[in-house]
Amino acid sequence: MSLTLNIDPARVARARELAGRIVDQVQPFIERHTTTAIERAVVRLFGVEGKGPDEVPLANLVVEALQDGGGLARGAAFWMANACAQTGRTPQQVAEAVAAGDLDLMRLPLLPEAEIRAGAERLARGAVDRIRENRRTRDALINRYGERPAPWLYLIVATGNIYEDVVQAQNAARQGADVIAVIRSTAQSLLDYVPEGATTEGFAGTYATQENFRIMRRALDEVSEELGRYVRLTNYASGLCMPEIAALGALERLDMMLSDSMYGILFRDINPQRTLIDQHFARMIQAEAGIIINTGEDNYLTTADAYEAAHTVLASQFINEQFAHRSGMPDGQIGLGHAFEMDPSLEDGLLYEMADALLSRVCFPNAPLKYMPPTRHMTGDIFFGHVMNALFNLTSVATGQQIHLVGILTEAIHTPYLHDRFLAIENARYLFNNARHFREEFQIVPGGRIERRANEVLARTLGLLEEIAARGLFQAIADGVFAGIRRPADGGKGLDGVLEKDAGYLNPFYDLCLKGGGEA
Amino acid sequence: MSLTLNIDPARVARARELAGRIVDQVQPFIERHTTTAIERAVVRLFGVEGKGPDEVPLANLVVEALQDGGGLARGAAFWMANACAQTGRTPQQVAEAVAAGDLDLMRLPLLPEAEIRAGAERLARGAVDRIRENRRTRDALINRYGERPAPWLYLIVATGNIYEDVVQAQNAARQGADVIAVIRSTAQSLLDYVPEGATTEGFAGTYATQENFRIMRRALDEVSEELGRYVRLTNYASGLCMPEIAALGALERLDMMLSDSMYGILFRDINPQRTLIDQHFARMIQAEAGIIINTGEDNYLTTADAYEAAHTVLASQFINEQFAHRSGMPDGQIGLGHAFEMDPSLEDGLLYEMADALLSRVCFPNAPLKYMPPTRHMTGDIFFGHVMNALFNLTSVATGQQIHLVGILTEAIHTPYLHDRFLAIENARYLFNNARHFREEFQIVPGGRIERRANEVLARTLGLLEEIAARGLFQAIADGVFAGIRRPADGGKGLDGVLEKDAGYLNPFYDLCLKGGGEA
Amino acid sequence: MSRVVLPYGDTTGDGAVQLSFTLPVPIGGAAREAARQLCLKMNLENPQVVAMRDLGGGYTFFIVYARATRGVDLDAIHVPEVSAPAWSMQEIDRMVAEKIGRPVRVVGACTGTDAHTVGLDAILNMKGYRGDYGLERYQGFRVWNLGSQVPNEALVAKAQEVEADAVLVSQVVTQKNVHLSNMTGLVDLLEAEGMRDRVLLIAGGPRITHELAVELGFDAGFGPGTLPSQVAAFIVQSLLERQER
Amino acid sequence: MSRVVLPYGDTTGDGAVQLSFTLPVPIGGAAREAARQLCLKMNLENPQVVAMRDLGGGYTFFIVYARATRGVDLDAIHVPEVSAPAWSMQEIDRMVAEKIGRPVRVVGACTGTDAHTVGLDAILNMKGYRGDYGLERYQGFRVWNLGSQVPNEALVAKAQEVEADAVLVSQVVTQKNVHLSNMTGLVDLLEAEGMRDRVLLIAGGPRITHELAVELGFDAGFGPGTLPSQVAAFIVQSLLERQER
Ligand code: B12
Ligand code: B12
Ligand SMILES: Cc1ncc(COP(=O)(O)O)c(C=O)c1O
Ligand SMILES: Cc1ncc(COP(=O)(O)O)c(C=O)c1O
Repeated sequence: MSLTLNIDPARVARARELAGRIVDQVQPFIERHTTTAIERAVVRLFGVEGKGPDEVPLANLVVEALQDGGGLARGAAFWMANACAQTGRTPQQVAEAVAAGDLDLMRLPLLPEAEIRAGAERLARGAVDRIRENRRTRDALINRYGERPAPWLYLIVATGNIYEDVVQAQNAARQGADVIAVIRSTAQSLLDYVPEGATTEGFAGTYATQENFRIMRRALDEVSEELGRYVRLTNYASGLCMPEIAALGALERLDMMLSDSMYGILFRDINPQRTLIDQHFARMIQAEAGIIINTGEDNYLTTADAYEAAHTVLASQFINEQFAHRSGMPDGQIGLGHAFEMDPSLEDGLLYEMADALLSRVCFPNAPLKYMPPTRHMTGDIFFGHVMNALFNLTSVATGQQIHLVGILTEAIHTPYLHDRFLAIENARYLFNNARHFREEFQIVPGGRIERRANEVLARTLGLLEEIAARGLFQAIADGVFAGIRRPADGGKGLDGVLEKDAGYLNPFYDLCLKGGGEA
Repeated sequence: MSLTLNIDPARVARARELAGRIVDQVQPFIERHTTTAIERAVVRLFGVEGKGPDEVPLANLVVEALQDGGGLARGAAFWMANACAQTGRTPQQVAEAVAAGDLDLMRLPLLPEAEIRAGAERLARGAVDRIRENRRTRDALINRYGERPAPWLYLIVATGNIYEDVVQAQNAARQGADVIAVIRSTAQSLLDYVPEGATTEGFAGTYATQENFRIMRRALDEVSEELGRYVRLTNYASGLCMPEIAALGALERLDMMLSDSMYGILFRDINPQRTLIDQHFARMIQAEAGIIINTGEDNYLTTADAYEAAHTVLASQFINEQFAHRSGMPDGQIGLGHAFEMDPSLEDGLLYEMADALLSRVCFPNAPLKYMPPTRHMTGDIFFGHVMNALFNLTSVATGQQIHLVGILTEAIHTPYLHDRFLAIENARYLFNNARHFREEFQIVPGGRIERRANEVLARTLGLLEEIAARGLFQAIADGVFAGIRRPADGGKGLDGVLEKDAGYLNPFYDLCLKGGGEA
Repeated sequence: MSRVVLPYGDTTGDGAVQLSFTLPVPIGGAAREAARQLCLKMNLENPQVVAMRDLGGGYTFFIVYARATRGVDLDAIHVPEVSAPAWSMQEIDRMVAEKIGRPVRVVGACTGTDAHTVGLDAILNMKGYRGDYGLERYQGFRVWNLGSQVPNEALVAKAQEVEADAVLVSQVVTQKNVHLSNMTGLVDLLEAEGMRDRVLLIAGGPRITHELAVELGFDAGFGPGTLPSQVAAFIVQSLLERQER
Repeated sequence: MSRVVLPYGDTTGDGAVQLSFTLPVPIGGAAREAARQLCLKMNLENPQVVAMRDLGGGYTFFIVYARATRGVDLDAIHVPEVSAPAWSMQEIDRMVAEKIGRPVRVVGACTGTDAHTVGLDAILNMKGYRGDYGLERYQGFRVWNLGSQVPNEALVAKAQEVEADAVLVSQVVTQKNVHLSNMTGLVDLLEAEGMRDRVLLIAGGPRITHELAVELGFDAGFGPGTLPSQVAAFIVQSLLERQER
């Protein structure tokens, strides 16, 4: 038996149904469109890597050329497949030729459509095979070492230099980390390209690049072997390059990715249409790769009040789940985010945190929930902060969370120092072990504060979902329903990268991944 | 409703019955004897204060004179009452004359016994009146300010200098302390006299003296007024002077006292006979004064393993309760001690701590339990220690403890600095508030780890009590049943202060306090 | 005169200080000694290594208690402090109505790549902070809150457009001192545009002190815990002073 | 050669140090500046007061992060370390039987008013410490554990009486440096009795280091985490060395 809430399943079902309706309202719009980022992702999946003149990545050069030439609405796959077939070159060679100005994709004669389609599918299958191979490698390693017990200790590194990151990450793993997140350089989500190569200079984080992914994956595989347990790697996909970074993560065997349009819309002012279209493709690739996505609902509570706004988190989780399902993602990969962010001066705050955490658990029984530590109410008082983190750790193990972002006592001061991480892990491990079977030993008093709180949050969630279903998601976002931030559907960054698909649009990945193209 | 354990009341009753039997076996021995410390207490209660030649307290000089003269077995009250009546002087003047060598109490002619008894009773009544007046003052102040909610925050000060102690104590009160304990100078329990006057030099604590009690009482009354809440004062009575210090505490309105023979026997090697006799008188005075006593079972767990030895704590609590009852003390004043001392690396340690704490709660529903923080497993790692204290704080509020000795992160390093106390109080207040109604919101799963643990500890307690009842308490102590420390009945310090009462022994306090002499 | 103070543990003058740090030295006696010597180089006396933890990879974490020996002379300390009168919203609004005669115009932004709007919003949004209303709620203020990630150029353009009386900048991210370059960049730009004297320039954020802000060429800086009314009072007071000149 | 190291936060050489302390100064801007200046006097750079808490009564608590500037030269560090071979109980017992030919006699006590017996018991009692058996369990040792609060005189008398090879002293309470006077007092007494050269004198406790013990005239000192077998090995090794001389 384990700690649970007495919640009417019919109300949970109703919430899910409403979220489904909300997503179905925008899904046709999403599927009618593509974006520059999706097309670049296709190019990258075809194996294109590296930079052209002026440090611009080849993927960008190819897609810009198509966009300028007005051909992008047919899909980059269409032109690339044609070019490869016509020239007998690899996609990489084709891209390099485009970059050098030696080749104009749209000037080449076109093969019959069926041949182009077949060629594109062959190229795509190569990528999908590599992605599936990564997945098998991961499964084999986890099989060999054994899976880690939940909650998984998720630790961040953020030195800005991939090589320092490796030192910090390997040491964090030795200290007990189950998951390493490499924090990205500030505002990378605003870049409309993915930098190339190994990087050593970033602000408050390290650029997400294919080479950096590779370096860190290798380092973690090494330390996994040393420790005899599989250390997971995660990075951020959200932002203007979500599909591209998702593709790189799939190619380089990342295990998890922060991947959520809502985060980009609200906190980075990315255009809502753009990023929702991007997200559909990104999650599809992640689904294929067995990558667990992490959503960003926790961030709402850094801006809005955690006690008041809990229902916005839950509503958003329901919506995010539906979006993920539309990308073919199973529950086991949907790491919905939530957070321990109530004001520490709140009477019975611990009980309410438990109520909220249990409620997410009950509503999404098969999702590997991602639980975020106190950040907003952390101050420079590292002693007090360390105790807040202890209660967070307790709540996590007591309510059965899966992915546990380890709270760090210096949260309000700097990105973690080596020993900050050590102290934080020690705190979490102490609680997880010292309260290991809390879940099995306690029951919640029926009709008490915890149950009442959970039911109230669920009621407000239902109300909110009804409202969004009535207004439409784009309007709700424009009205500031989430985190109190208003984002109109035609505002923000990246709208210029959205385009309606042509009738002859070609993107073989949709067929391979979504339509029965799953694991053979 | 509140968190509780499913424990068979018959087994608890059985434990109590066994403890009663154990105590009844030694009680006649106790009542047949008196000690130099008890007689000095009588002298002090009669109002004698101050020092004679060679810095020796007047109380000691008087009692030594009687002991040397062979008259102590009749009781100091007998000689003092006779002398006062014969000379028309106050007890203070009589004592001063004895000290000066001007008066030999045993050379004075004796009044008829009835007159002496009446005179002694008059003197004693003066003391009892003052003690009762103190009690009324305390009640009135608490009434005025309102009682503090449990758990009470109990904080120590330990500068060695009473005037620095005042600064620390008042600041601790301002920071939230409900109870201030002035730690005694190391090994004062081994002194066979109570020092006099205000003191400014002590090792790791400040001497317990009547004047220091007064100074601190005044300081706390002051800050109580400033804060609008009654701040309790506590000090240590245990040791060779237990009855004397108890008397001084009663006279100077201390609110609590650490007062436990078992502590002195085990940790200070004080002779078991001596201190059990002393304790009977001391607790009687404390009962009269409305002073809550604190017992020292927590200390067992600093030496023996807390998981293994929990039953020795519980057994000792049952015995200590019976001893207190024999001194006329009601449950509401019996602050039985226990502690949160399990190895932090123990899986499910938090659950076992909760089990033990609840078990004490269930066995002694009306006792103001005193709960001690982790000390033994505290190290110089103040960050980890601060988290251990958080779990202790949680357990305390979750299991309804009354007197909460606030754990300090620097426990393994030094007696607390000003800010150590601040951080510790903040930790405790956070937990108490943030988990305020934990008790009402959770139930324990029947038949689970917590319940099984509690039942097992109770079973072992019953076994141990059976064994002690069979062997006798003195033998059990000699055999090292408690904390693994062996103390033979005729070993240790202070046996030379024990003497059998004469048939004509006079000590009016027994009558006034124990035999229906309660509050008029 | 001089009033020299030392840290206080439990006895006046005891100098008690706690430190923690990591050294790139494998755990052991030499590591302990290295930690001790490091403290001696900080002019600390009697350093006691109370904890030593192995971080792996040849790094060791230390917790040390020691005694500071060199005190600070309080009389030699002169900190520039923001002189914001303790006026209420009502008082401020009345003062603006009576003495300025038009609403005060303020433009605020999180500049550079900083996306931490919570602090700026605490000052500007209706709702305010800890029960103290934000500037939008004042009758005497008109507020343009540009939000996050605003380039200095865009901020200056907006200030010019609305003829702002005050420009409010929030800077939360301080890594690699990015806030310093953002802030001095803004001052340079305002000067280049010849606007520096026409606007009050105010910064805020968790690592901003008045002293730092003034040093970088701002008129004032506000740190953690700032209430909107303090900022409003400072602005109105400064404008009134300028009027009088 | 010299290998100078600085504290490490997240970049080699960053010098990152955390401090906390209380100043007898009321909370405010001047207090913050006083805290900063105090850190400058410790040769720290860029001190950042990240927390400032009011303790009442005119005291303020600070948490500061700063950069140490003066590194420590690892090559200049020479710590005397106890050279205790890593022998097992069996090996030690065999060695005593073969090379000493009689049980080693040790007397142990917590001296002065120290009543903290747990540490000494960890070394002497059968049970031992962390799975390592105590000296009583060894065939090659005879142990007299005098327990707590033993005056130096009583300890010396016992050592004389049983012709002890080694005297073991535990000191846990260090307030007002009471351990130092207890320890030097014992050395003086042993010397006065002409016994100092005939016994191995060993100290232990949470604040005891080998260096300190040697400085005070002991043969060895053992700190936190000591295992009984280390002490046994040290004793036997030292006795064998003495035999050889
Ligand atoms: C909430 C938060 C976020 C939210 C922001 C949401 C939002 N809408 O603002 C999100 C999740 C988006 C976020 C993202 C990031 N964050 Co952030 N975040 C925080 C957090 C948890 C709280 C900040 C906060 O809201 N404080 C509450 C407000 C009220 O306090 P305040 O800002 O100090 O404001 C007060 C005063 O300073 C003053 N004030 C502030 N501004 C102004 C302006 C004026 C004119 C005036 C007069 C006064 C004033 O008045 C306010 C009220 O009193 C802090 C950690 C912490 N606990 O401090 C990290 C923190 C600030 N973030 C940090 C980082 C590194 C990031 C990222 C860059 C991480 C990454 N690499 O991805 C990203 C990117 C964001 C970016 N580029 O700016 C670091 C900064 C490190 C440093 N010192 O440089 C911190 C300290 C966390 C850490 N330890 O790493 N973050
Ligand atoms: C348990 C304990 C007690 C128990 C002792 C029970 C007992 N039978 O020993 C009781 C409750 C009686 C007690 C009382 C007091 N205590 Co006390 N106590 C502690 C506590 C919690 C744990 C100490 C311990 O057992 N550690 C575990 C052992 C295994 O570790 P260890 O001693 O370091 O031993 C290891 C090594 O050092 C070494 N070692 C130790 N001795 C020896 C000897 C030799 C020869 C060798 C080779 C090795 C060796 O080997 C051991 C195994 O590795 C500490 C706080 C803490 N967490 O450290 C306070 C502490 C030691 N106590 C303290 C104080 C002040 C007192 C009192 C004086 C308080 C008072 N004024 O009333 C009293 C009086 C006692 C006295 N006069 O000595 C202070 C000392 C402050 C200081 N630095 O001076 C401490 C630090 C708590 C505090 N913060 O105030 N205490
Ligand atoms: C879902 C999600 N994506 C991305 C990010 C970070 O993105 P950025 O690079 O914009 O800081 C976060 C930060 O918390 C997040 O929660
Ligand atoms: C019941 C009791 N009495 C007395 C003391 C302290 O006495 P001493 O002065 O001997 O250190 C303690 C210490 O914990 C105690 O628990």
